[in-house]
Amino acid sequence: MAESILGKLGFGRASGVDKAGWGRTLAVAVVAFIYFLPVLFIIFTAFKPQGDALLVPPTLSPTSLFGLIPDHFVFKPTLENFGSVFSRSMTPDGAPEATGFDRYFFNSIFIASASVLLALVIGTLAAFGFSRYPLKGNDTYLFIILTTRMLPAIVVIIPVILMFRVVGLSGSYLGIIMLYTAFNLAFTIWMMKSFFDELSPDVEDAARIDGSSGMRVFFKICLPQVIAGLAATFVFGLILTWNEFLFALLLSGPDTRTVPVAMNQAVSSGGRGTDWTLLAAIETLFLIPVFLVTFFLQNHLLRGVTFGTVKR
Amino acid sequence: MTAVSSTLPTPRLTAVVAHNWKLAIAVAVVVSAISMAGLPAAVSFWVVGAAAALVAAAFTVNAYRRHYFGALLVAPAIAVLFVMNIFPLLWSLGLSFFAYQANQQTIRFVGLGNYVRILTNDLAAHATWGALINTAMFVVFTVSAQMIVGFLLAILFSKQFPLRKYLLILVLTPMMLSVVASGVFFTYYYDPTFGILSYVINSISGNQFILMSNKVGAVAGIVFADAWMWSPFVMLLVLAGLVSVPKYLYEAAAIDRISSWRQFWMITFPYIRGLLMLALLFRTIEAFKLADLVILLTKGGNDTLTISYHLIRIANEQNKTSEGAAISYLMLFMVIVLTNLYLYLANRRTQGA
Amino acid sequence: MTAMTKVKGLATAASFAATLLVGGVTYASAKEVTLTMAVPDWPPTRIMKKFFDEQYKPKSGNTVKLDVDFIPWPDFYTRVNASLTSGEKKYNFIVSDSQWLGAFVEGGYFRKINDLIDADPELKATMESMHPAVLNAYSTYPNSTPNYYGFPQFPDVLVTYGRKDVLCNDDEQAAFKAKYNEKLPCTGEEIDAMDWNTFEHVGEFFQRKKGDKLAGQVLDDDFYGIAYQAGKGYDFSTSSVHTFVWEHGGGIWDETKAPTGHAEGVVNSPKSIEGMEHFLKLLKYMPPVVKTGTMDIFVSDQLFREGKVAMNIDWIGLGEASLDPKTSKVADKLVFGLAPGLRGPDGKVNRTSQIGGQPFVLTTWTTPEQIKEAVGFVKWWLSPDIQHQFAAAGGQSAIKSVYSDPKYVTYRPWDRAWANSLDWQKDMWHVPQFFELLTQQQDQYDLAITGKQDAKTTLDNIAKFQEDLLKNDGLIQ
Amino acid sequence: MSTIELRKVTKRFGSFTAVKNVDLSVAAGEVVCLLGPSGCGKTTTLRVIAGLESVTDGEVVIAGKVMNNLPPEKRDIAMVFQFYALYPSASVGENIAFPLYHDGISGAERTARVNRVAAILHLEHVLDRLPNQISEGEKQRAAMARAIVRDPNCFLFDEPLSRLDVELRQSMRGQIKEVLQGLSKATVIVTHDQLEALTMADRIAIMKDGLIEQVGSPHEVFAKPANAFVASFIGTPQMNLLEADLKTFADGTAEMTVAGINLAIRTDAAVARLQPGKVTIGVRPRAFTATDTGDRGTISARAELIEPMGAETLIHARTAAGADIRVVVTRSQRVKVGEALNLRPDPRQTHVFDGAGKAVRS
Repeated sequence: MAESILGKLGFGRASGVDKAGWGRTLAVAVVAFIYFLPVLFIIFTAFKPQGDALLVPPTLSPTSLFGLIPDHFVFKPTLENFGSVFSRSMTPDGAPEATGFDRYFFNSIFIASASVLLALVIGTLAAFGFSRYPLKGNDTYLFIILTTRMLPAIVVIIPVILMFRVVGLSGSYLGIIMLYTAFNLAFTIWMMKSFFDELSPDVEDAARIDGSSGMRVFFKICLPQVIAGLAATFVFGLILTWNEFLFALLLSGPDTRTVPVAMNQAVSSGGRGTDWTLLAAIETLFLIPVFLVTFFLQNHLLRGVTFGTVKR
Repeated sequence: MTAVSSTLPTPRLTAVVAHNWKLAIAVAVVVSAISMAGLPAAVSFWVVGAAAALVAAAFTVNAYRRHYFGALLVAPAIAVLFVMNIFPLLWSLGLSFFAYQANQQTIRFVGLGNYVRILTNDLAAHATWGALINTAMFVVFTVSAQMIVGFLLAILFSKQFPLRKYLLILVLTPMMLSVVASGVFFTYYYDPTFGILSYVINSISGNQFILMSNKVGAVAGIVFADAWMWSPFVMLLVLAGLVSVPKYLYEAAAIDRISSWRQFWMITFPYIRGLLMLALLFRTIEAFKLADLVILLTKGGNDTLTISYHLIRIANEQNKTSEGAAISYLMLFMVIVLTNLYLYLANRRTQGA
Repeated sequence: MTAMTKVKGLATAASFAATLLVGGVTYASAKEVTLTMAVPDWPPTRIMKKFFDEQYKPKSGNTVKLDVDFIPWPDFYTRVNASLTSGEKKYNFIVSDSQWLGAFVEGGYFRKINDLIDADPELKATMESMHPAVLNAYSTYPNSTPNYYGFPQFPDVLVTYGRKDVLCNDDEQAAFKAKYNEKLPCTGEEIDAMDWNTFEHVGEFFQRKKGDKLAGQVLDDDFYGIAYQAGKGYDFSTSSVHTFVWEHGGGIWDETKAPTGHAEGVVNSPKSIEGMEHFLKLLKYMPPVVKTGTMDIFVSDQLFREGKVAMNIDWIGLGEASLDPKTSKVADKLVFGLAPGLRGPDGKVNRTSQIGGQPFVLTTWTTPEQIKEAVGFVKWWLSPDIQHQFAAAGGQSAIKSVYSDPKYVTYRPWDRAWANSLDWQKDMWHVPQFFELLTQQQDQYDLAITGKQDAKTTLDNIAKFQEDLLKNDGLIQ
Repeated sequence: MSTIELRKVTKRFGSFTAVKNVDLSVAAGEVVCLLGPSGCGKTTTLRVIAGLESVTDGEVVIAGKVMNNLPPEKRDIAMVFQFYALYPSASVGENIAFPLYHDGISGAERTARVNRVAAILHLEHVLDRLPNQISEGEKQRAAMARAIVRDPNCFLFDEPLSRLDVELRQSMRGQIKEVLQGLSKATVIVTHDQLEALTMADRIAIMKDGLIEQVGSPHEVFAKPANAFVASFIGTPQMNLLEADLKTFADGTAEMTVAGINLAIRTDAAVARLQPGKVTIGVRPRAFTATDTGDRGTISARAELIEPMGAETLIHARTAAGADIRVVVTRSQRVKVGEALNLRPDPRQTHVFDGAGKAVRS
């Protein structure tokens, strides 16, 4: 009995090409929905009127679903909070003023994508180097690179701030982008190296014999084969960079501040603790770009990860 | 692998040529040591930086003259890592041997004094050890919870079924949330007056339920939130492993009438082991750094202070910079031991089986 | 395209890129002076910036610019600390909690202003016009010495927030009278006269379960009588425990008595233990969140605004949200009074309280030109007219002529408690070891608050730690 | 009684029909090869038998029981996969032992059986190694050992030799045949290699586009192909298929135009049933005799390409009308490029296929 349940779950036979029907969809939908609930609650909170955020019992749904849900669990959805993200009154009885969040969103998108792409470029070159021209003690170097991810950011922050000040990078885009690039490099190099390791060397050798230069081999032969890996690395890097907080707090200036830092505006909102609906609205908006990127690169994501690590 | 067609002779250590990186290192080490010991931090910083640049330049010239294309490919990455990561890390490593507070202008060499202090001093050691034990506990609980939940989720998604793509993205969403927002919302979920959890349990039991009022509850609350956020990461890696298993192996197993349990250990597990290891490695490293959720949910109350939070207090709030550096190198040492242990076990299994 | 235009194009593109990357480069004309200021992001600082832009800047002939970096409260210290200690030298003015003075003065970041005061009679007059408790707390390091550093930005005290609809209900009044043989405080004056016993009775009296009646209405959720900060974060239990310890005649380590003053025997004196036990006794009447050790000033404020408690003791600085119907379910039911005190055997109420609020300070790298403008700005800011406007917009003023003006109490409902409260405000340590002292003390208080150890053990542990630490650092002989 | 029986089995994947109305029976002890070009549905047929694919229509009967809805594990069959499907983390010995766990066989018995089949297939020295540490041939034998270690209803082989090199393939063919003979089980082998099928099978089922074109002994399918497809598929070099225009038939001789030449060829008497019109003439390359002089019974062509194949020589010749003809002659017959040839088909080996490609045979 237990075994047949295990079997049905796919415990033994778990192949991606295996087909299952709508029954499976239903079962997984229940689990996925429960898993998603805390996020859904945040998204719903973004649509609640400000005073409804802390009602007891909590309001759980924007609609009564034709009377299915009792009235005291239903809230009246509003878009007001999304407006407040960008413009609201900052002083008692004051007129609404711009909060700067348009800038913060732009900063987040610009900084995250620029640094992840830069890390991808530099890291892919390095990964190719590590993979094709292994040095003596290659593994040691790679491990040292990994250790840069192991220390809490707080340790390096003072020298970095000092460095930025003298070079004039504090509060600039370039500084924070370079820092994030370094922050992403370890992961990028580890991922991309494993992809290059998996490539069959035959084609490259053939291309070399045909007289292609190293650059040509890299761009025309190797790179196209690791597109999925690049996509997977991009998504992982994006997710990790998107929500980075400490470096952003300490190294960005008022003009280059990112959303995770500015988000605390809503956590301690104008001297009155958490503005729940505002925080939810910011988070909901902030979720959209990375959600879309992940969704559209989803297929690459699975393929990329697999490709990189099969046979390891 | 590479045919190095170079006849450039290795220079003697003392030869002053641009590609003599050994000399560059020697000069850099001596100059850095002297400047760190003798000059104020703000000045020695630049001396050390210049020394590092000298070494990097020597390496590059050396690589170029010898046609080490590998080295040239790797150079930009190493340069960025060096400036932004390794150099600051070395700087704080150096600091950990000095008595230095960031908000004061004095600096004094104390050797291993900081390490001795954080491990044995009456005022400091108690917190360090307590935090280390708590961190070990969180590493065990959060990582195992993530591995188990992530694994089970991956099993659920391992087959093709209608709408799979849409359901998968739902499960992936938690790891895209910012820790601030999700942490703050978890304080709400757990709140005894306003929160959903207490509301549901109160309605059923009739008594006031307060999750975070004792250590068990507080740890459970933190572990749950962390595992919820990061299990999708494990799931993604495991899922990738699962879909890479050749289908014919399962067909053979069906024909050989092998039980599901045995199929898992014989077929599935070997294919996902590498990815599980990778997930384990990355999650363990992150679990060691667990601080933000603790700060948001308990402020370290109910004996949930982690080493990373302790470090933030020491290095940031109290500005005991060099003591903080010592703590972080203690952490680094432990993470390195642990990850090497993982890698060792993983490799031993592969070779021994 | 000729080669030359190509080069030009490239150069333009490059400089554009550089501007984009390096960000906010400002080209200031020679006469212009920019004062850069790090402030927490909340109404008092927003108002300050607004007033500056509307009034001071035009007055100065648009040559003085105030560049304000609004930093969200939760990260304010982290950001400021990192900026200062890294030598970034970015800010001229910094809003600072008074307790941070020691650490940053010793580090050479905050500028002593005695020379400025001496050189400028007007400024001297301004400083003298301030309430001495505020001046002492916000400006002096070492504490209570004539070494001045800061100017008040937003001074703050603890007051009692009350719900009229509950407190003044006839049924509740009668029941309370019957039970405790005293009047349930209802008006501001009655709350002013309230002592901790009455406050405790209010807590006990209003503990209601879901389904019970409150002021004639059936409750749909549990209700509690009192709320008061008792959280582990920052100073969210120190502020309340210190108040009780002082009122009971106990003490904290007194830096003004260094190096002969001790922590051992003072911090854990019987009187101090008595005070702490008194505070712990109140906790059982507070909402359940207090048992998690996270009842900070924001949580108790939120409970009050959501209508879950009858009384809350909190900073004035959090008051605006209670007044705003959008964020408060009790906006039209508010009553404010002094924070309670301890009634002595003589019937007089003894009050001593931890002061709140923040000064703003000048940094040492501020240039003489900037200092000139900065002094002008401070004088303008602390001038009675601006301080009146500030109070009217929701701020507080520590300038005697302002808060003693009869107009003052009309600005906000809590202003009636302001002037009196100033007299019994005290501050804790200004020494550089502030965060070490605070963190350990908060950890220990938390253990007591969540019921894991008694008051005596707690204060013994704190005393021992402080004695050891301060001896080590030479502050205790 | 046959062990495996397919009754009107059809398998569709969406709108694509992989197997159409297939009838096939395999008796105990009989080896049947499913032979056909790639994509012909032979592997699908095998997987349908194994239960790895469900049938859309028809019945799969194994050992007298309808198995349509039973999963593979309940069918009691053994299968050797194209990629061997050895469990990568288990040693060869463990791999071979796996099918035995289900039956609750004792450990000692398991070891004994594994050793026995290992001896049969010469695997004794690799039992402790992992699959990726042994050679291709050993993998193949290990996969086979795993199949024969127990006593199933039948054996199924999916392209068992396709991953081996030529020499190994030859020796394995023999070994498999030998092992199978000793087992006397119903066996189905899927292959695209006719030599494999011809050497190992008792009967061959030739498939194309999901249909079985012909089932018969190796001799039958070679000597009496049921249609033009089978005729061209079996035999190397490929049979010559020449478009012809049948005019008359009398006395066992057909008058026809082949490649623009009027011929009178002796053919099967059944040709009499045909109406004059388009037919296809099939002549195997070895069924021509080259004569010095042409007559109405010979096809004249010019040698274009000569491929010596050792004992014989393959000649590609072209008729005046442009038709290609392959001829195999013995080594002793020297032919030069450009030389004119008169080719006389052997009447007993001349196949006539009607307009639909069906063999016309009495």
